[in-house]
Amino acid sequence: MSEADGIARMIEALLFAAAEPLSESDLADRLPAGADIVAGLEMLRSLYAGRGVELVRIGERWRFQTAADLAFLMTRERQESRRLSRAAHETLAIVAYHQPVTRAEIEAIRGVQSSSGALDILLELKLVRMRGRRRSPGRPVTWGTTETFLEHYGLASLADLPGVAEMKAAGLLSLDLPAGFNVPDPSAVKPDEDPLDAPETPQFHLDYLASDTEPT
Amino acid sequence: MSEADGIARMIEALLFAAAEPLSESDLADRLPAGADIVAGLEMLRSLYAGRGVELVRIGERWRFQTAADLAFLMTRERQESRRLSRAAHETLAIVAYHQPVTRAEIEAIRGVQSSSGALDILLELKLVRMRGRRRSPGRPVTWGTTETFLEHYGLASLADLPGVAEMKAAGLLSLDLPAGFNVPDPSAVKPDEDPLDAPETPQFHLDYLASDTEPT
Amino acid sequence: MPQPTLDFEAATTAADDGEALIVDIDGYEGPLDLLLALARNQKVDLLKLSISKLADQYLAFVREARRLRFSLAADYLVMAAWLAFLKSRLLLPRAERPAEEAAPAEAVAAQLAFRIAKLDAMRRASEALKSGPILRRDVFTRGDPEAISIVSRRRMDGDLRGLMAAYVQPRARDGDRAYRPQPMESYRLDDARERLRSFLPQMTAWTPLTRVAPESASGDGPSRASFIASTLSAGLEMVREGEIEARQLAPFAEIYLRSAARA
Repeated sequence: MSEADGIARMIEALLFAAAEPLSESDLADRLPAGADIVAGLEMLRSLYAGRGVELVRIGERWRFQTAADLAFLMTRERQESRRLSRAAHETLAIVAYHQPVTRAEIEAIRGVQSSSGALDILLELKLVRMRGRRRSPGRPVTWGTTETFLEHYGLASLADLPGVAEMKAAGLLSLDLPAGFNVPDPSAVKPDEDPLDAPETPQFHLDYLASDTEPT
Repeated sequence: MSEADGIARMIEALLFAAAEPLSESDLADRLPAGADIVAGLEMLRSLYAGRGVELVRIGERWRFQTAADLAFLMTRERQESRRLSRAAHETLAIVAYHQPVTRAEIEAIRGVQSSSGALDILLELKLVRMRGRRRSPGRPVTWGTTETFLEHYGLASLADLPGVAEMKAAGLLSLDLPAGFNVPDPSAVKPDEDPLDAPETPQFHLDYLASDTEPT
Repeated sequence: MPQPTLDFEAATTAADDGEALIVDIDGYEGPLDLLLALARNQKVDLLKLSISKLADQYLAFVREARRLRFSLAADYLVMAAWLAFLKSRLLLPRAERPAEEAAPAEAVAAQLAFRIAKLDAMRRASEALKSGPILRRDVFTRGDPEAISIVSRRRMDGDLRGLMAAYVQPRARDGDRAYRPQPMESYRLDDARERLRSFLPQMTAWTPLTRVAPESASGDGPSRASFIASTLSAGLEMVREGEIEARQLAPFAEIYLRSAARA
């Protein structure tokens, strides 16, 4: 590599990393004494000519910028919000730990009236799904987490969700928690749930409850 | 200009403009359908090889960065990052080379009783994350490194950790320590023998297991 | 089983060899760290370490530390005892070793050497990571990314810790609210019995239990389930007393009652 090449390399790195355009004297301050900055800039300009990124001079200063004809690539995407809202995050956590859980139960735990917006967002992100129906009056839909949820959090199974011990170890549980605070085991079998498509054979429990609403 | 050249140009512009590394699917979202992104990246990589700015792969994503040998020029851009303590850095190395690894295993390798402070710091810096749980008694949480870790140390993948292949070949990364390995565990002292001095701190392993089996 | 003894003579020899370290116990993060420092002093492949020599060095160190009245943490002393014991076992002739000995002393020594080598490897790895090209120290990304934001969409924020925190927040708020279960109001057995008895004259044919039990009043009062359960209990008592008969055709099928005293 020639010396001129070496200088061009250094200018390239400096201009790339700089937070604002640099003048030739800015560059001279940071390069070895006697470096031929004009030649280096000229070399870079021809090297980048026609590339996706070009070296341009703005007044007395130099900067790299993307080629003007590629502007169409740059305007399309706006930053998408990747962060879940607090409500959605809390709802997700409750679904994860308490599944199968109904909307009313989520609202009871969160102490708020409405959770459908949060559930819609989570449903769209494929983090939660409808699991089935609770065997209780009104047969409310129960919610649970998806495979995507497990993948995102790097969990092999629901049994791998951190429990109380880990919450304590992470300093998340303060000492003034209500006595008897516990975290349900989401992998435990919950018998009071039906699949979403109701079974053909009614069960005693259902019959019994159903008889409640039958005209007599 | 060939079509492949045109794609390389677009990728170049996108990666220059991006605030963080982009994955091949990020690029695919913005490029014309059917663009050969792999070929474009390869073209750029060889084009930039040896220059002041280089194209590198970080995990599954790509970024331009200044050449490492020009670090001496970058005095103004350098940000003195918070220096990790020796304990924290060693813990980070153990997590990186042994992941997924439990806290007890980290402590066994370091030969100390406590590593939670170091893990907290690394967690806060987003260098490590909880990965899941080990399928062993007590189901302890396992730790691993993050994308931020790869970005910070400029690693294309975990296989690029310095010396990892040699350590693996020498069996140094095995977590299956032989039975008599946990010396000087006082509990390994023969029953008819009094230890010189019982340790003040209870065995971490036992503690941890006990806390995990707490009623929930 | 011999009591472990501190081999002070060998320790002194090691110290006289000029191999003892300057005693600075604060510089070490526990016995294993100290052992690694001593082992590095031997300047051999750590896997070929002389554990016997290492034990001497360690004991010399501990002895010196105690002479200087450093208070040594218990684990340093436990390690000293263990090393002294291991060394004595290593020195024993093979034949004299008790047959029931679980792990041969050589194997245990090799494991210790391996463990030291492992810590050493991690320490070197830590150094290697630190000396590599580090972002914003050695390598730099674009200092002025262009105004439009192009961000990777592959990643979504959120990790397990965040999930745990999100779970704890509402649950902690939950603690402020006391849980007061509503005591269930139940239909009294005596009432059920009285009602059933009043129906007896009309119950000459099989009558479903569900028709006999009272309908639940809207709002307060016992639930329908309680009405049915209490009526059934009262009915069974009356069956025992011979006042009525009951039958059920299949498990979980409707239960029928009729008066036993049919005209």
